[in-house]
Amino acid sequence: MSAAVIVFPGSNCDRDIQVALAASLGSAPEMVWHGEATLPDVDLIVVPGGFSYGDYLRSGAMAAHSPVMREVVRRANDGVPVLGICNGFQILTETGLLPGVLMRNAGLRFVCRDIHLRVEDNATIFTRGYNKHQVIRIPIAHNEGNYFTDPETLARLEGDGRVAFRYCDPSGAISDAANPNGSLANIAGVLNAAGNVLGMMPHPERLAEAALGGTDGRAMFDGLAEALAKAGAS
Amino acid sequence: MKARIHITLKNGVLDPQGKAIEHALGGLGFAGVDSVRQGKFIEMDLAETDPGKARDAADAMCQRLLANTVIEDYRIDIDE
Amino acid sequence: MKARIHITLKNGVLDPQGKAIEHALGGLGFAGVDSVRQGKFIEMDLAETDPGKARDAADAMCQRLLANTVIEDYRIDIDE
Amino acid sequence: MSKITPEITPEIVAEHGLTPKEYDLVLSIMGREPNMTELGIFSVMWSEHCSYKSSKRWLKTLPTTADWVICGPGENAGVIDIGDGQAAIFKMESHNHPSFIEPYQGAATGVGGILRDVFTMGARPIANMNALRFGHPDDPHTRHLVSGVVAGIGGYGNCIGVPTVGGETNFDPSYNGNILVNAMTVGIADQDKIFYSAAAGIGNAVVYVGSKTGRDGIHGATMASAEFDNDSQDKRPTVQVGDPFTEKLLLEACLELMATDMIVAIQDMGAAGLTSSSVEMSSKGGVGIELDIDAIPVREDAMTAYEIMLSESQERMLMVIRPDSEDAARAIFEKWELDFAVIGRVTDTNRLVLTEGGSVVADIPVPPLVENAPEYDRPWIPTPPAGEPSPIEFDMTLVEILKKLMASPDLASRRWIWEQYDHMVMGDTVQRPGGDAAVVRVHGSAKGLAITTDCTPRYCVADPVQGGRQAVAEAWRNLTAVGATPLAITDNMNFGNPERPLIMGQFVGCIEGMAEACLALDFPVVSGNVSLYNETNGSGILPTPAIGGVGIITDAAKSMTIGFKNDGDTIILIGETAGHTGASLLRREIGGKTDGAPPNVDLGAERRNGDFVRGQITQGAVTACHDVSDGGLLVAVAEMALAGDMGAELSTPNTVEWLFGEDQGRYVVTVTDPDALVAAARNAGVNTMVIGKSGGKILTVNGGNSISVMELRGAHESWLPDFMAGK
Ligand SMILES: Nc1ncnc2c1ncn2[C@@H]1O[C@H](COP(=O)(O)OP(=O)(O)O)[C@@H](O)[C@H]1O
Ligand SMILES: [Mg+2]
Repeated sequence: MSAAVIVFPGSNCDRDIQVALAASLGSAPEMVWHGEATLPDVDLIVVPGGFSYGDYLRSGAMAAHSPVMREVVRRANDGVPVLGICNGFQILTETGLLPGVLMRNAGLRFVCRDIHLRVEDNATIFTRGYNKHQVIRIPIAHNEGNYFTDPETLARLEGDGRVAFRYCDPSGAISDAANPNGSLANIAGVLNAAGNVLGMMPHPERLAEAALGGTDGRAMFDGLAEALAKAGAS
Repeated sequence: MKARIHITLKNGVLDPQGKAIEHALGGLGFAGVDSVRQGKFIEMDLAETDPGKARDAADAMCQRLLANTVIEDYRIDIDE
Repeated sequence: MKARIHITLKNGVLDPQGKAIEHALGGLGFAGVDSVRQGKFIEMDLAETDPGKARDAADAMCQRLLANTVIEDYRIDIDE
Repeated sequence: MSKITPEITPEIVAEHGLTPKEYDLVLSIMGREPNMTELGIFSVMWSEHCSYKSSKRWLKTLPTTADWVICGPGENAGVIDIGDGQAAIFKMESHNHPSFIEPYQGAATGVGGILRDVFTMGARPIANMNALRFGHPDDPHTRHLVSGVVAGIGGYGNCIGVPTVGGETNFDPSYNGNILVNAMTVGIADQDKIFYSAAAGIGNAVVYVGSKTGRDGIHGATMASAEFDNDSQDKRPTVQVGDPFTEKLLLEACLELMATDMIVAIQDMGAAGLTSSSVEMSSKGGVGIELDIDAIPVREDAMTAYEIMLSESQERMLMVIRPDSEDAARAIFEKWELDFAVIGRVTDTNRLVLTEGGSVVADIPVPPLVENAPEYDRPWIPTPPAGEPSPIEFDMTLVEILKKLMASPDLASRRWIWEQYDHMVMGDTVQRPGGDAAVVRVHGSAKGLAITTDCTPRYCVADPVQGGRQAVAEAWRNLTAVGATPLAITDNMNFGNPERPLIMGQFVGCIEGMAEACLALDFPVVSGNVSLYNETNGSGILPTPAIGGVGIITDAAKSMTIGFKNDGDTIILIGETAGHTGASLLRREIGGKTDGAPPNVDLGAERRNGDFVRGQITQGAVTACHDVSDGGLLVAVAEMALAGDMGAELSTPNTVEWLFGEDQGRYVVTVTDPDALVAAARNAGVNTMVIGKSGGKILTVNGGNSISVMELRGAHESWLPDFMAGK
């Protein structure tokens, strides 16, 4: 089982996700520089958080045009699992792999804190480590996490069960008060139609170890490791 | 020649910054201010000397990078 | 009436965004692009009906809130 | 500024901040009249900011050594041994004046600058801190300044991906026209991979890397050394704009190059840019440097040598590299898409020589430029002793007082601030903001660094010596409270106009108190920064010697936190309580006055109590720990209740003085076995008092008075967001 983490100029959660994945996969993912035109043959591709190109112009916009992203898109379309976290989510929307955009937080401020998420669907390779509607605690840290899309796309996402996570309160209730950034329908993460691409604003890699204050993120990577092992074995 | 590009949010797309500005202006005592929208304004020098080609180039830049056409419209002015 | 306000960085002030955009455009194969500068564009409706007064109000808004006059210049267009 | 103007008039000399006497010294060093470029170089090198001319004499009296100090003051940052062949490298620096003029960019570039000071020595930055002082909340500028400064610090630190893990924030009218923005960075390096700034190797290439040079912040260094007057807001000096993305690239490129053995010396371009970096490299190395002005990457047309040498454009570094390493070094910087230019050579002349178009445009002997820099023994008078504190009058219950204090500007929760900082990136933040000290793990190991910044300016103004002592002692106490062993400090000395004897006396007094505490606590100063002339229209700031402390903890995961943990744990107060209310928050917030002497800091008791508490934490005998500082005992207990979301029942002497006095050297701990702790304390000669038990959701004081944790939280959490929202 192998994974690759794409590193852009300005990525800064690349090492964090590398550490978290290594703990669950048993081996460290390969770090791939954005300028590469090819990708190693891996079972999972992660587009990490950070500020690729400083988030200048629009978060994710410039990174989406990096040479390696053409290859990421191709692999994603071939069914390779792709996980985009925070800036990675922004980049995946800019490439068109995921619908919608991440706009400036409604509060107009960067927000770094633990929030609660409701797992909307646990039948994906990314969320199989959770129960359906499980409430998990995971940090966010972003300035542009305000998910927006047009009504038709939203209806399609909802209809197809492609909303992976929603911001909720500790009891699991979806409310405006629990929405940290103004996201449409409290959306914190969405899947592509085939279910092999997930983008999410929260950072599961930041609470994947007890010493850092929580382990709710760990289940995602453990679940992924299991799913990929199974897929590899079959 | 110079290209001047305005990138604005499409109608119907919520503009949190515009809202915040409107609110802040109200707080400062400016009355009668409404529908504030904030966009981007990008200027650049182009080596191209043909206005038509310059516009086409700028248009391609907007399509590919400068604007996110899911939420944004753009307008290009070419200045000789 | 409508006020259209352009806010741009003063000459000589570093524009990291413009620099990065220029670089990215080069990477996308757009040649001959130079001096890219990014600014803001703000539109608003004003209840005021006198163009002179509308301009004065917009100017006050720029001074007090919209522009950071330490590093930015602004231009106001009033549209009737 | 035009090209080389031959005529240097007294006005031009004065504009450059040089006194006639200082200019005479320039003439004698040069043996001729300097040209404009040379004058500019003297001017910035001899500014207060770069030369420390008023403070040097006193800074020398600070203790700077210990077995674990690898490099004390004098380099870009201080270096201490943290075991396993690793070093912690850290420093604090001010960006006060620029932040007042343009809060976002001023604060952002302050963060960028201090990060460079740390990574220029070979360290990967692992944590940022910030010590902020703003004017009175009612001052019309305060909200705008808080908003801009916090956004700027976050904007830079978040983007570059170094967690901002803590800091401190005060509000006081004395800062209305002079806010303080002190930023601190801590980094980690291998001890055998530390880089210094002394140039060496005659003929070696001098290399410029990073961003291009523009006309940013020219005269920034002299601006930071001049008093403000009402015109300054209109003068609008060229402000530097930060580019954190480029800094991130510069950081990665430098660390990549540092992993090779190509670098001989490296120095960031901070205040006074190319001038101070090249002078420093040449002076430290005892060599000369020759620079070709035409080779320097510039961003604007027609820049003069004067402008290029004085520019404070950000995100730049100067290096001397080994022969034959140019191509390999260039390849690294090109990969990171940064400018890389060989701009000169190391020479054996001990002179800084600039050439432009093939001819020499400046030629200055470096040793006298550095060594003969003016140094002043400014007249000073001690602050007169504060009298007996007057009685305070109030008509409030204990709990009402507590609630009011918890919602007061200096005690209210800073969540609004730290939530704008990414405090978790890099995946090693074990204790986030909100506790006594942040704890950040050393990546790949179990050990952690504890980091804090502290200063109580209202004590410093009432009694500078006591205040200086207290600032150091409080930093030491905060590190101790998380279970760390305090190792060393950096400081940022923020004061008013040193040409006024009373202000100079504050400086001298604070240094004296700091030195005593550093010595008594084995807590040496390894780096620091001085910011003087923080005055507007003749009224100075409170003396503010901000202390940044660093300590080490063997197992970061076992660091102690302040929140109550268990129903029924016993709460024990450690240390002596006399009920001292002089210069206290109680006096200011409830009594409406600021008189009286600050509490005495008994350094012997401080050490004894702290060593005892740390020992108990290390043994696992303690379930929560918090030091007692601003607001006294009841505030400390309330903070523990909020952090643990758990109430307590207290039984103590029932006076306001006892509950809100600010006697020093105290901690509150909770334990499951009180007898054991009390016995151990007795053996150690440490005073203890059992004061209650934790549990429930209500804080009850001596039977009658109680308040729910929820109500306390409301008061504590709402002040800052409400203030910022204009409520
Ligand atoms: N208050 C102080 N206490 C101890 N050392 C100081 C103090 N102020 C400055 N220093 C030391 O003097 C040197 C020069 O400081 P500074 O000019 O601020 O550094 P830089 O050139 O990196 O900005 C540094 O090594 C710094 O640590
Ligand atoms: Mg330095």
